[in-house]
Amino acid sequence: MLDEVSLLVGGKAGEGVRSTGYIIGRILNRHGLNVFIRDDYQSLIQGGHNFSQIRSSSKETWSHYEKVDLIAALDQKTIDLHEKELVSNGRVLFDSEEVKYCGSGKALSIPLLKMVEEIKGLKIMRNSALIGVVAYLYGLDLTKVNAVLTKIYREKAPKNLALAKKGYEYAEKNFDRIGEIKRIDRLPKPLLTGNQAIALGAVKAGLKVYIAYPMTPSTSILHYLAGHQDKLGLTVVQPENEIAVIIMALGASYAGARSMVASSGGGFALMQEAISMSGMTEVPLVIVECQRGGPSTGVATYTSQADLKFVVNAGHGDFPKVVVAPGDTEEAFYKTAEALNLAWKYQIPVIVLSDKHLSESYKTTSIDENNVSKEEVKMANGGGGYKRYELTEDGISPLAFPGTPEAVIKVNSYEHNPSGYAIDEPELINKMQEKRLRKYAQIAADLRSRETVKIYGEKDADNLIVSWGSAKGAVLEAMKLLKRKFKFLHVIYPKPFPVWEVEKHLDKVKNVISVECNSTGQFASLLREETGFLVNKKILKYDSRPFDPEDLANRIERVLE
Amino acid sequence: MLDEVSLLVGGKAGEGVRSTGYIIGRILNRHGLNVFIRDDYQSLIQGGHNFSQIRSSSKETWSHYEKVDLIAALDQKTIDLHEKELVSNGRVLFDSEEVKYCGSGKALSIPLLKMVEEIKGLKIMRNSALIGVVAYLYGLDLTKVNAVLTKIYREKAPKNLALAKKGYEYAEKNFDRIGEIKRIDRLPKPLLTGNQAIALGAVKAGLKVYIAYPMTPSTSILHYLAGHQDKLGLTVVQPENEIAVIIMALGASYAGARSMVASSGGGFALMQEAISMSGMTEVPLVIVECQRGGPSTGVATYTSQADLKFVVNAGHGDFPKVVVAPGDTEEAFYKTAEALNLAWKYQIPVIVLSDKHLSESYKTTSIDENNVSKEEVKMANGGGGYKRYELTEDGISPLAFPGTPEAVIKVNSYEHNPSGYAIDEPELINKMQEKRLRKYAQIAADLRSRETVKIYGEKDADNLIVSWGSAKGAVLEAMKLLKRKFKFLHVIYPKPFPVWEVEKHLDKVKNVISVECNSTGQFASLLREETGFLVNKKILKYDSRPFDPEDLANRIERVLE
Amino acid sequence: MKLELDTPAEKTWCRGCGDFGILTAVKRAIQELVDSGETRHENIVIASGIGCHNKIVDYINVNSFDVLHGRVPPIISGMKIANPNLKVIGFAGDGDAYNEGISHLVYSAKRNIDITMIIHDNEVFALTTGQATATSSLGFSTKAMPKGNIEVPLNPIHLMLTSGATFVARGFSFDIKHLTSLIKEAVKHHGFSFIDVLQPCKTYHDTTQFLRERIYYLNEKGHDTKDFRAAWERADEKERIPIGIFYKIERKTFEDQLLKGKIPAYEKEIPSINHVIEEHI
Amino acid sequence: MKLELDTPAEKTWCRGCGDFGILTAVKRAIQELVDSGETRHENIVIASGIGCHNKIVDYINVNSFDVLHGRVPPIISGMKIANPNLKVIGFAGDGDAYNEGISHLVYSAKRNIDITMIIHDNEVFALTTGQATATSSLGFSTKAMPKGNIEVPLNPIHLMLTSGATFVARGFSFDIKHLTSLIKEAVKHHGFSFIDVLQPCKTYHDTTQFLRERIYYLNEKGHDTKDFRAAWERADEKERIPIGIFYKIERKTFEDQLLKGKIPAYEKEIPSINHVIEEHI
Ligand SMILES: Cc1ncc(C[n+]2csc(CCOP(=O)(O)OP(=O)(O)O)c2C)c(N)n1
Ligand SMILES: Cc1ncc(C[n+]2csc(CCOP(=O)(O)OP(=O)(O)O)c2C)c(N)n1
Ligand code: SF4
Ligand code: SF4
Ligand SMILES: [Mg+2]
Ligand SMILES: [Mg+2]
Repeated sequence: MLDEVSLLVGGKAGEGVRSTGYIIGRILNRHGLNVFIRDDYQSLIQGGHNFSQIRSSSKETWSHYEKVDLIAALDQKTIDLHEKELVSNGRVLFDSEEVKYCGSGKALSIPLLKMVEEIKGLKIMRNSALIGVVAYLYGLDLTKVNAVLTKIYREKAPKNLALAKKGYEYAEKNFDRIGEIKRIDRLPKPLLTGNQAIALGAVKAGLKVYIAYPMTPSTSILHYLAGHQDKLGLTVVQPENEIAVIIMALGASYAGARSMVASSGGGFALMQEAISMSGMTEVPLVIVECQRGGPSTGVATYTSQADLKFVVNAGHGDFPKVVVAPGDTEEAFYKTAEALNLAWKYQIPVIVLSDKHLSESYKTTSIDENNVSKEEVKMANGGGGYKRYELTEDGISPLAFPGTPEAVIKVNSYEHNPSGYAIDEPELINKMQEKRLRKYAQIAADLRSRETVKIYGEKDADNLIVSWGSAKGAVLEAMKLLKRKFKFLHVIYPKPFPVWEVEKHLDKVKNVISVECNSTGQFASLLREETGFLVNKKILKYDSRPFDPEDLANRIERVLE
Repeated sequence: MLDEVSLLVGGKAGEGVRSTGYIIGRILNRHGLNVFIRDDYQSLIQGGHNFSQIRSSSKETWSHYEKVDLIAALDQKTIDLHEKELVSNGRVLFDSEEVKYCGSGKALSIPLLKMVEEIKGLKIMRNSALIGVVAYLYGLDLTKVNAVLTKIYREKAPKNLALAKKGYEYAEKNFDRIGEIKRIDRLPKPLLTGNQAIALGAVKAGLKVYIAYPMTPSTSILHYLAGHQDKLGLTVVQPENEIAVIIMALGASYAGARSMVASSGGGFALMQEAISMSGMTEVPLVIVECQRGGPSTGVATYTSQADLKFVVNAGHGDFPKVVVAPGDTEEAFYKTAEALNLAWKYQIPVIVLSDKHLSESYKTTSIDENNVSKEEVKMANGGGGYKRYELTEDGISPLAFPGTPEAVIKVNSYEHNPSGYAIDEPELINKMQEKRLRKYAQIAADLRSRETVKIYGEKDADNLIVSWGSAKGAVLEAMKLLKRKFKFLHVIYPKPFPVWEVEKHLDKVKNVISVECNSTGQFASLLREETGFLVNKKILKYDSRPFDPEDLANRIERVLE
Repeated sequence: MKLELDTPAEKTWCRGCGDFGILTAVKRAIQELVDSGETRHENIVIASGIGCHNKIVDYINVNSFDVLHGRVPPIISGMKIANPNLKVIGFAGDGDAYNEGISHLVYSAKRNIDITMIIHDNEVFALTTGQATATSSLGFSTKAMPKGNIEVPLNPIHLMLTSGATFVARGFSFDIKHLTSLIKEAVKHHGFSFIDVLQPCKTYHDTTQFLRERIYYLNEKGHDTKDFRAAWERADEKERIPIGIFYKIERKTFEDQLLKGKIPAYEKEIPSINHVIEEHI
Repeated sequence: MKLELDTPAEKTWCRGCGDFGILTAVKRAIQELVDSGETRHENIVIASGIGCHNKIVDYINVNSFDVLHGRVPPIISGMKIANPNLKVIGFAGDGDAYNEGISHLVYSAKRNIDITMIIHDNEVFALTTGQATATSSLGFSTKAMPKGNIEVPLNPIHLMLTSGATFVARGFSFDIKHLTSLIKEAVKHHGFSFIDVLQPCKTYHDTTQFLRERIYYLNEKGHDTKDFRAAWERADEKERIPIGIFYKIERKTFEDQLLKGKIPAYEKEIPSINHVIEEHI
């Protein structure tokens, strides 16, 4: 019985690598197992080298592993590049007609193309035969393979089913099983990417208008929401550029529809002026920022956590904003919903900070739509004498939307009086500035009853790991590999920074180790800004790849030496 | 003998208030005195209420004072609004035909309009008569008045001279002098705004191309450099928007001309994507950010220091940048020159952070053009085999410009190899990221030999004031008024933060008081981020007005109680 | 019913500024549009960019959004998408609309989204004390270009015709009666409507006299507003300056096609996502 | 002399992509321009936006700047202003030039700055896996708009004519000979030159066959390239698709007027500021 499996599917862009990996993941998921898939691809459409790293286990799968027990190679490059990642008794599965292998692993050569020819299929269909082989190797049920293929290929399913069967039978005849994965008895959970979870979370908090301009790795939110717009009651718009995106969204918010936008660093950079305006005008908005390798155009299809301080300090001037950085798909769902609720409750911009690794990796995810709701906001009752920026004790002025009889809703990017007219007078400026900033206290109080950090590991460990965002997955996996005891503090809200939670963990330990994917230790620097605490043991990764749990475990060991 | 004078000229926009204030300042300056002028005006072209606060002394004048000994009122509003600022035995000078005054101050009523009629002048010329009166009141030389008016009005001077004389003589006949200002015997220094000093400093470090889109309070750099383009050997361009501005400037830098751009918070916000690109492509640029009241459109013609953290964290991703925030006109000159030199030496974006108060206030300034130079940069020798991003020990790759025979200069916003071709490979990404970040160490080392902070006051004082940017002026004046002893640490470089200088001052004192013009204490927060030090005594001002020294002194007293 | 359209805000435009004329015309048009039942007071939203023109939002007692420099078209487009029942009218300067925000203007026309854009075209960045804009003429000298503007001016009518605008007009800020009727027509037009208002800036570019001498009414002369080429050519005229509707056609609007009758701002129900989650199992 | 224009960078375009044709044409044009003495190898700078098209800068061994999405016109304009001796050629996608960066394109034309813009117009955002751009046709269905595009496509030739471009052409990426000569003409043109290259995207919008069947040579048919209206009308054609030069006139360039012979990049002298400081005393 296998406790867990880790495999890699590789080939050229355009050869269906990603969907093959995804289908294998779905099949594993259908067996009640947990699955994590990381896709690695370049900024090109055909050629290059793509691969999917799939990990599955009966236990929670927080991350891919670089080490794999099976490589399924659609091309030679896959073997050349990844052989080093094979475990000692690992296997290499490949199309006998296109690839050669004579390394130390066990070679599983299969005539995939011939199988395709036999049924007069297209070359791309060989992936289904390969899937059949993989299913056999891990002792998976062919009926579940068929179910997934049918769901995905619909009218094109029959040929793919036939090929899966061929692959399965060929493997049965020629190979030994790698082993059978230990199954668990439970209904399968959805296998979601972070971006899908973000999209669905937003919907459950009342999203009605989604506006975006394509930019990797945020584009899949656009595709997903556009593809589901009818089912989810949404209006989706793709305007001329990112500035139009965010301004249109603010127009929609002003007019009474909950709206959201997304981009990556470069597009988010173009939205700065409008974010400051959202703060000043108190028109709510959720902005999703999916980080990629940077700076600038950077490494467009790879990951990074290097926009943290840019995002936390987004927009000129002082105004309240919130930044939430989910660490996994589940949090992506719940925290995006929370982001919308906070934005509308406090009439502020809220940024959901993700990255390629979270946004595009798949993970078996627990989602209960009943656990989220569109929370109440302070609405004006009746329109007469309405003042958009009424001075209130909590800083929150009742909302009203155009169309409300007798209410005249005047919103102003210039400093304004409670009615929304432009002003220059120092006393009023003070009042309005203070009114807006009073909302911070409300938000902080509100957040105290929400989950702003998560604690994992041993409560009384001497060593504390601090991290944020998608680095969480590798940290949790690394902890399984480490002999020493660790406590792990995962901060979900970079802003307002939950000092009330964080500070109580910092001085009780001997070592504090920060883990993040950037080259300057931005989270460690934020931690110091907010708590004064200086992290000396920083583990940084900035090659645009996420952490591998084993490598991370080694680095953690090393910093403690 | 008067040690110093403080007066206010007020009237409607369009009535020449600012130039009257400026001319009075120039006349005082011509007497060898120091002068500081703050202009207060709104975002409108005619009407409203403008005023200039002029302070002059034989000693250094670091700031205007709210309290004045003379109000020169061109309209009634000036008196109504400012009477409260008059010292106990102050005087109020006004046009007898337009204004009434019967307050506690001494009323000096003058028939300005009648004087204008007598010489068949334009109404706006009455300001010259008023200037004549002011000259008499402070015992200034009419010849110097005439010299200034002649220089400014050229062919229009005669009528203005006549009016100045009328005013002077009328005053001589009807009023007592307020007193005679103590003169000093030295050649007059230039009376410059921060923006003029920025412009001139840039020129002395080799500025050849200036590109900008108008935005208060940065526009005067554009006007000044455009007005002097021939004298200063400059090319000045005003493109379609701020994004074009910064990208064009980067194109000019790439092609071999030192370039600079400027804007205020909103326009600077639009430049974020390009700033990150400057970091990635290593194409140098100086960006001047003149802060104004914010957030968003904010309080367009007033001041603030609330963009600090936005600027320090400008641009997505990790890349080296420098932020320098001059505290007065003299520093504006020298530090802007330094900014250009740093940008080109290290091939990075350098931001000069100013604000309305520094950019538009006039101050008698010591400038010696021989103290600045265009510093040497590492240029490639010969073109063959040129690699734009050659990996070097110090992280600086030799520069070359297009047009160099045999050199092929490839610049890339995507991550790249040493030759400038796009790459995705993790090892190379690491190398390039590290190469760029190595420049930080060089910059920090370089800055150790430059002035990154200034220390004022008593070396061994128990109380330390920390501040930055234009707040410096009020702090220095306030220190004169305070009985306790203070040491004052003025930080000129927000990034890289000069911890090596700052840290040695922090723990030797009993109290640390921060002073800045924003509502969240951004500098105090930066200080904590960089040093871990928590400032408990923050003095913040966020009504978009700069500090008044007396008020600040009171507040300093109060926080120490 | 006489609407209360005045506000407590003090008017800070220069004496003689063309913006006053636009303000009067807009208020009259709003009154008449409400009177005629075309819309209701609470369903009108105006927006402005940044510049002298932007003060207009403070002077009219209706819903308003004073947005960023250049961003008027997207802000009102967003409103229209969220709630197509709103009548949204944008005011922008020439600098605002043709310099900083030209991309949005072009795209709004291309989309034929049912918004109205009224441009206070004084051929100058006025509020920033007079620099050349897209429409400034060659040689126009300013503090930022003391040697005079070296760019040929943009022809806004041509730009809008090219971009696909379905209602393209020109007004004159001192012909209030005519402008009022243009604004009414523009707002009633189902699709993207655009009025370039020739607006003398007393302080930085006083064209009052120049314009008064040259202006004539395009639509009195038998101009066919469906004729693209005629519209183009009329917009080329320089000796005499036509005001009125250059072009007006019907084309499907963006929001009709996008929303198909839906009103996002009114949709309060939160859909279950279970059927979508099913797809991921 | 045969220039070494190839580079070590591996080509990662899809098989059959129109970008290959553009690459070949550009390299040939560069060779011929250098051969003819029009410019020198080291004085050529190419730049690109972000998209599939942008890889072209990696495939040609000349000075290059891979700038941000949409920002090709200002980056090469800045170069031209700093050093008018450079021949600057910009490559941009349709998404790049007509969506994100349309403002810059319009202004470069308006200014008549002597730069060349070559648009890889595949009517799709290709690199981001296929969304509708400005030039996508009505109904074009994508993952971001599964119900099809609801915006009428922009006509780039019309846009450039309206904006004041002095050289407006259309090429076809698979007619390399013709495209080479267009590029040469464009680069030689003293002023803003623009070529919209019809570029089939094999993967997301394969128009190869469609175009091959419809294309004809505009300039073989006696088209007067000085005739604005003829250019406009030819650009309206849809049944058959003309390629060639639509419009070409002479007009003073921006940099000639701005620089008057000066070359900022070569000016090494630092002026004394004492005479300016004098003004402030
Ligand atoms: C992003 C940005 N850039 C620049 C400015 C500065 N600014 C304010 S008003 C203005 C000019 C407005 O000109 P126009 O739109 O023609 O309006 P007018 O003042 O002539 O009515 C500018 C450039 C700004 N507010 N925001
Ligand atoms: C500011 C910004 N927004 C979005 C993107 C994402 N992006 C990269 S390529 C691309 C589309 C390019 O389309 P096009 O210019 O037509 O080029 P093609 O790929 O078709 O050659 C986009 C939107 C980006 N890089 N920068
Ligand atoms: S400056 Fe010009 S546009 Fe502005 S208010 Fe005065 S006259 Fe009107
Ligand atoms: S996706 Fe289209 S444009 Fe991009 S390389 Fe492939 S064929 Fe060419
Ligand atoms: Mg204007
Ligand atoms: Mg394209």
